[in-house]
Amino acid sequence: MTLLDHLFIVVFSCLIAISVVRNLPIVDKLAPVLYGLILIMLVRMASVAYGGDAYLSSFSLDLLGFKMHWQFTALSWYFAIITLVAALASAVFMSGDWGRQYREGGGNYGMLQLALIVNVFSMILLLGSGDLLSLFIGWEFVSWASFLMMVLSPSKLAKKSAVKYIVYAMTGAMALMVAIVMIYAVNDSLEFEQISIVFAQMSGSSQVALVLLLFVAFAIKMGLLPFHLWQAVAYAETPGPGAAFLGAISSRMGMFTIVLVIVQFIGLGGLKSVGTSFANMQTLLAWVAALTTIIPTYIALQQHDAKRLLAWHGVGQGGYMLLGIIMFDSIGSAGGLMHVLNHASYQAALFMTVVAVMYRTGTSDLNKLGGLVTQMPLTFLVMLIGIIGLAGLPPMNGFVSKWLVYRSLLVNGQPLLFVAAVLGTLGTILSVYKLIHNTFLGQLRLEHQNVREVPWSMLVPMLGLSVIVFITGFMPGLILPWIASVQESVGLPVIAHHLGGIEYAKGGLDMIWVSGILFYGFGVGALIFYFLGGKSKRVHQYDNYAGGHFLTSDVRYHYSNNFYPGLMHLIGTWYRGSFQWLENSIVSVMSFFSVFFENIYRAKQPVMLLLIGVVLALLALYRNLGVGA
Amino acid sequence: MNHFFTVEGILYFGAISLSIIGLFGLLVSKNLFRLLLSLVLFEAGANLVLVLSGFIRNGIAPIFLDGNSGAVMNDPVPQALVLTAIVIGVGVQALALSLIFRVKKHYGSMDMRTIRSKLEREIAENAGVTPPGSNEAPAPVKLIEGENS
Amino acid sequence: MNALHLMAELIFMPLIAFIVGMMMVLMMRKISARLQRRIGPPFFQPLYDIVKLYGKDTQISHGLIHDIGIIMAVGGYIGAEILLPVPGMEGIAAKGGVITLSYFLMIPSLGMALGVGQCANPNGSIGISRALTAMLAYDIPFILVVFGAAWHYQSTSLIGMIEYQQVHQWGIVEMPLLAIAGLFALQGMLGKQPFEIYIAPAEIATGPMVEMSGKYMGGLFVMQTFQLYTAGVLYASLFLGGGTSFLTLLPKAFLVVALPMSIAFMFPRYKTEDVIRILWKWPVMLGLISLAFIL
Amino acid sequence: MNSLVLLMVLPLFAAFIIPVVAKFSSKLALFTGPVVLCINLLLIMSAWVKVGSGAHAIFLGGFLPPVGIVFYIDHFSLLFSGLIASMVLIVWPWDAKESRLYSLYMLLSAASFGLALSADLFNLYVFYELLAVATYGIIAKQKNSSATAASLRYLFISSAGSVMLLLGIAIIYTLTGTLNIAHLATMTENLHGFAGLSAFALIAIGAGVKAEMFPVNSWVAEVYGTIPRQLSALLAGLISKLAVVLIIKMLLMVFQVQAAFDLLLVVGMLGVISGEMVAWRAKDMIRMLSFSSIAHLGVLFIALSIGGSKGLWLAIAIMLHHLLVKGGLFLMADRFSGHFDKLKGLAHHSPMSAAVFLVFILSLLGVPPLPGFWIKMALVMNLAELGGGLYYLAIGVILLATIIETAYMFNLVQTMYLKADADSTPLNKRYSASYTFAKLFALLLLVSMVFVSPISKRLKDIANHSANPQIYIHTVLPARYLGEKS
Repeated sequence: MTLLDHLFIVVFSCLIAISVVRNLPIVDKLAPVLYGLILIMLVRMASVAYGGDAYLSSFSLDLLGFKMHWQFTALSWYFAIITLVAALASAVFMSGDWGRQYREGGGNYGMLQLALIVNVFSMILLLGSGDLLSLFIGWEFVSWASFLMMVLSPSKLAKKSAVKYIVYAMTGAMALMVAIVMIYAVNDSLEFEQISIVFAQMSGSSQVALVLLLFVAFAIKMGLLPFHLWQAVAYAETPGPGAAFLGAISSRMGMFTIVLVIVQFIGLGGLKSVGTSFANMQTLLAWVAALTTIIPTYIALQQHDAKRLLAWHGVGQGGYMLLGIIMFDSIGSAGGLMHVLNHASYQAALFMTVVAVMYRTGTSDLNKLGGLVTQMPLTFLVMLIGIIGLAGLPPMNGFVSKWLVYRSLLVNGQPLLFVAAVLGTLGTILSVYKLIHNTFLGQLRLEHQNVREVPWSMLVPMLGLSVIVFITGFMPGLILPWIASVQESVGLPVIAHHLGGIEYAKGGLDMIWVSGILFYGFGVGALIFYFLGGKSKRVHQYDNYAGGHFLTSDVRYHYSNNFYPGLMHLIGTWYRGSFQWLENSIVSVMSFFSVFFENIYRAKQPVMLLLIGVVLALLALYRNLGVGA
Repeated sequence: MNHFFTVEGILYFGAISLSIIGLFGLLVSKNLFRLLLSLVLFEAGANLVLVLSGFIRNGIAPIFLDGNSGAVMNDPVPQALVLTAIVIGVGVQALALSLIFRVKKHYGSMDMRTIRSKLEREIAENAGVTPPGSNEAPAPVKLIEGENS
Repeated sequence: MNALHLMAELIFMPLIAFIVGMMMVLMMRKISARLQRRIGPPFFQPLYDIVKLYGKDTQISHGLIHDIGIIMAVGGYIGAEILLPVPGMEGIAAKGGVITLSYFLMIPSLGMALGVGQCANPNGSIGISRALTAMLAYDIPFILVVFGAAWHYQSTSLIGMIEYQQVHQWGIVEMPLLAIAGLFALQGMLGKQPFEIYIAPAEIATGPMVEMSGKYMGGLFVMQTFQLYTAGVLYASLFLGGGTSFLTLLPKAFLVVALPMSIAFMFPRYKTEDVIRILWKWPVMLGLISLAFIL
Repeated sequence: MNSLVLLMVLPLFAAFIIPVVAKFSSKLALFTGPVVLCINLLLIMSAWVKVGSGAHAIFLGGFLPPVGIVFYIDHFSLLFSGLIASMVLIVWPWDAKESRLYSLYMLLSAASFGLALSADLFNLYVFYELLAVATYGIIAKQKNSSATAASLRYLFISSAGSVMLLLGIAIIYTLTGTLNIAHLATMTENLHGFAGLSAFALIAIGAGVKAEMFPVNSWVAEVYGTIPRQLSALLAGLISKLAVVLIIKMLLMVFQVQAAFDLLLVVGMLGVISGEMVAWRAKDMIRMLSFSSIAHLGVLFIALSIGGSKGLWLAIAIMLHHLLVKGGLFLMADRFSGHFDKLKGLAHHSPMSAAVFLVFILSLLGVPPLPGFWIKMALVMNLAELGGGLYYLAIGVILLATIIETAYMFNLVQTMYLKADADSTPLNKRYSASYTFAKLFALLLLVSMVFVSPISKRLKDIANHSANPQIYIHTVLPARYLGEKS
């Protein structure tokens, strides 16, 4: 029995425990404890994240001649710890008051708890996979687990989008299966090492097919272009903390497999050997990543539902991760990997703030909110920290990972990708400002006058996550050893790091200094503001310039709808729904064939076919006789 | 092309033509009874092919076997088989005929197309859906509302 | 770097920036006055303005975020000034780099946006929406310029870039097209005509400034001094070889700031979409052509 | 061992006496059938033990092979006999008042047993026809007139298929002069020409009518749409498989050639794609299940095209799985059918039935760790090992079909989990015995999930044994024939 076995046993027991008690009141207290327990199990395995050996499981299965085993590398551990922290935060968040409200609203709370632990279980199973078959099984588990989470919402739209998701996910799984089959067919083995061995033996076109299949499979999970359509709506419609959890980590399983399979076993050499020198696979993937940062971000900018806005950003941020890792150098890949953790932390926090706002006001429509900062200051603080992280501004952690990605693009001389990444960041800034402005700033609505701050059971995880967002931004060196171990374990160049950031010959980064300077600046700014000048007077929100009018509470004096009209006027015409069109046209083609076959079944063609068959057969008999005679 | 004009050749040709005529009848007929007749023709052709497979020119009937006549006898097995097949065939045809009567009584028509469309409508009504092939819109292509990408 | 040096940098870099920035404001106002055939304000007018605003009796606050927004706007720039190396004071600046600096420059915008948002005045919000859109517009050429420069000098540190230019030629000589693209971006960054739709006084009542009075407005004035200083010194460091002393650096910086002001009055005010269109077309094109030469 | 003839004789006998018995006691007539089937089950079990890993042949009518009638008994045929007995028991028409229906069911089981056991091509034909007649009868016995029409249309296409089967048999006889499968297996060289292969094609397509093979399956939707669900379960679950058994016997013993495999592969692929495509547009449960059933029979043909014992074990696995799943789904449809929209709120009315439904379709889609996944995995891996463009195409088709299937199946599932509205009537019966059996099927499926390894090993053993023509020849043919050959 190794530590990994213990982990599996503990996770599985937690799954059983929660599924047993899920409808009892005790689940509220038990679930966070259990996630804490799993977290402790992971911490016991922490040596793997500091350069220790990978843990192997002593379980193995031999089914139908396929061998399966499990292992935990630095990469698995890194993703697992993010998963568990997100799960713990979501569990704490949903226990208590939020859960009560959810139950009263007709939600199936026990099922939500169950869905969460099922997700955690399947993710641990996937992360621990030791060969292609266990990877595939874990992969399917994760897909179905997120589906379970998504369908919980009673809304029709949620169910529709969940079905859409599962069709996409199944497409990905099938692509993965074909890829596995291609690998298996060569040497009758499903070990990971076979990927590189088989890849080297393959012909050029098979290599292209293999890489594309693998990429399609993983890209669908991660919501990369052009497979991004399912994700945002599906996540946005998932019940509160579930959305936070899924948005934080679920689609990053695609990132995990990309690192595990494409980066580790096909590698830069493999990607570059496919295609011409001008446009090889690396270029293709990098551009997919770049477009993924841009297009979903600008779709997010159009949304007027807070959850959907965030979910679209989740899609967009996936592009940065891929963009970083696909550079294959020490800083780029570190940035890509680190962005997984960073994104998980602020995305979960942001989703939770939106859910908290919904908890109090009942809506996440950005056109129906405003001015809540006076009522919910702590939630506002969390959202502020979160959006600074999401936009990638110092001193939050999003800045560090994005800085690493930019730096890598600079070093590798990729100006267009660099501009694309910046374009994504700028779009994000615009969009998150709209989010916080329409929710917390501006005029407070009359019906929200009595809204209070959310209870502590919801505030604690939010605040905890924002502390992570800040601390890992202030001292990225806490995370960087893990990243370095991951890089070492998948064979990438290892990043040189210290507590404040990275060392790099042509300009490094030291976040302690950067944050220090920034806070010094703020300090001086505050000094100037508070100690110079007269004392300010707080006025009512209606005491406002209105071109000579008096404002009353029935006047909506808040600018929220169509927030960026100039920009939309220009780029609005670019939102042609091309991908939606693509998806629909696939459906139309399917319909066409479907009708075609339907008519075949209705018509007499079968008899016609029979006639042809019989004529041929009898002629054959006749000729045969002739030959014999 | 000599062998086509042997006795077997001509017999085979006839049997095969009969089958093909029968099958062709199945294809083009609309009337239930004609369909049944086509089926009979088809089957007759097949039976002929089967019985021909044991046929030997100048062979004697298998019943007059006396061991030293030196004559070649026709193979008895196909004949037995064909007998069975004919019996089965007649049974099926009788059943078909009775079904035809009942269908005629119910639908008031002997036309296969009419019956098919009526049948389809009945099935669809039973299931509570619109029948296939009607002029309804193709499969629902509903976008998720508010999506634009 | 000893503690004394550190203290000196922390105190003097923003202070210098403030003083130089005020002089730039003065210069700017003088230029515009001269172009309009006026005499222009006296030497200390920028300082008087700030002192007056801070000293006012009526200081209207719309809430804590309103205050914090101003603090962030000013504080962000103060941080940025420290990261911007000037002769003799480049110890801390070495800790950052040009990417960090360009990110620092976004913080004041965000801070101001937060403060304005809290004011609950749609004019202000509209102004912010336009300002952020404009930021989106000018940052693309700006980032191309930064990339080109960093690639050309093989360094993301401004200090390294200046050293390179001291040894070799000025950036503007080696990369003239990129330098022109940079000027475009500068015009947008400073919010000068034709890119000043976001304050449009007659239409949206000066936009972001609509609810600002007293020291809030004063904060924005301080911010403006920093902004001019940053733009000037940054451009000078990127393309004009920086300077080994203030004597060589400051004239370049003043020149850089004077240029947009002098041409500003030749243009009308562009609509937001036109701002994007022009900034994404010409400077980006120039930048890309230039990059093609550099890479 | 020879008592196994009773398998066929007893139901046949029962079929004739039931109308007589019914004159005296309708209760007794009702119970005759199940009793006979139970006896058969016992016989099968004892034979299963006795046969062990060997095989046994029963010669009837006093003639020795290759002339006489032969029953060939091994685990493969016993497995199917057992399935026939249990399946007919499950769908036995308890609530029908008509004794002639019992006779027809008995006739159907007699024919099915004969089909499973016969080792003689002509007997197979006879039993096939008998089965067909029994089926037409049962369908036409339904009280609605659309069933009669559907039955008539089915009759035309099925009889045409039977005639093709007969033609194929005639060609084979012309070429070889024998119809005993074991004997045919010794003279395969005569049959591997173009004429022999076209005979195989005729047989495959002729039997394919019942096996829902692609071009000749237009009856499926009409018949399943008009008959009771239990009967659909029987037809889709079992009868279709028996027709496949006929094809398997010919394929594995006589026609182990690439052309035959290719034929099955192509019709299989067409069946899969056309079935799924049409099912995708279906808006009611029965139509969806019918076409999905066509598609899965297509998968079965693809598996058969692998050939040899590998193909056979996969085919058996697919058949068993499909029997459980599609049978179970049709049985469930007894309680809820009709337009999908009516199923809204089903999951709230009866969470259990929604869950059982989910288990079935998840296994159908091949979601790990359900058995369907392992079957799909093994199938795809075996296809890939064969290599070649057509086999890769088949992999693509199977996986594409899975995606389409996910789309429509889960469209239905999400409807079930929606809130009920005014015109939704999710359950049309409060209780139904078939539903109990469906739950049993689901349970079996879950249990087999745990025992994937031993079950697959067992199936492989059976397949290894049954796919070997030498064992077949040696068991059936008397020594002198073998002596002559060698």
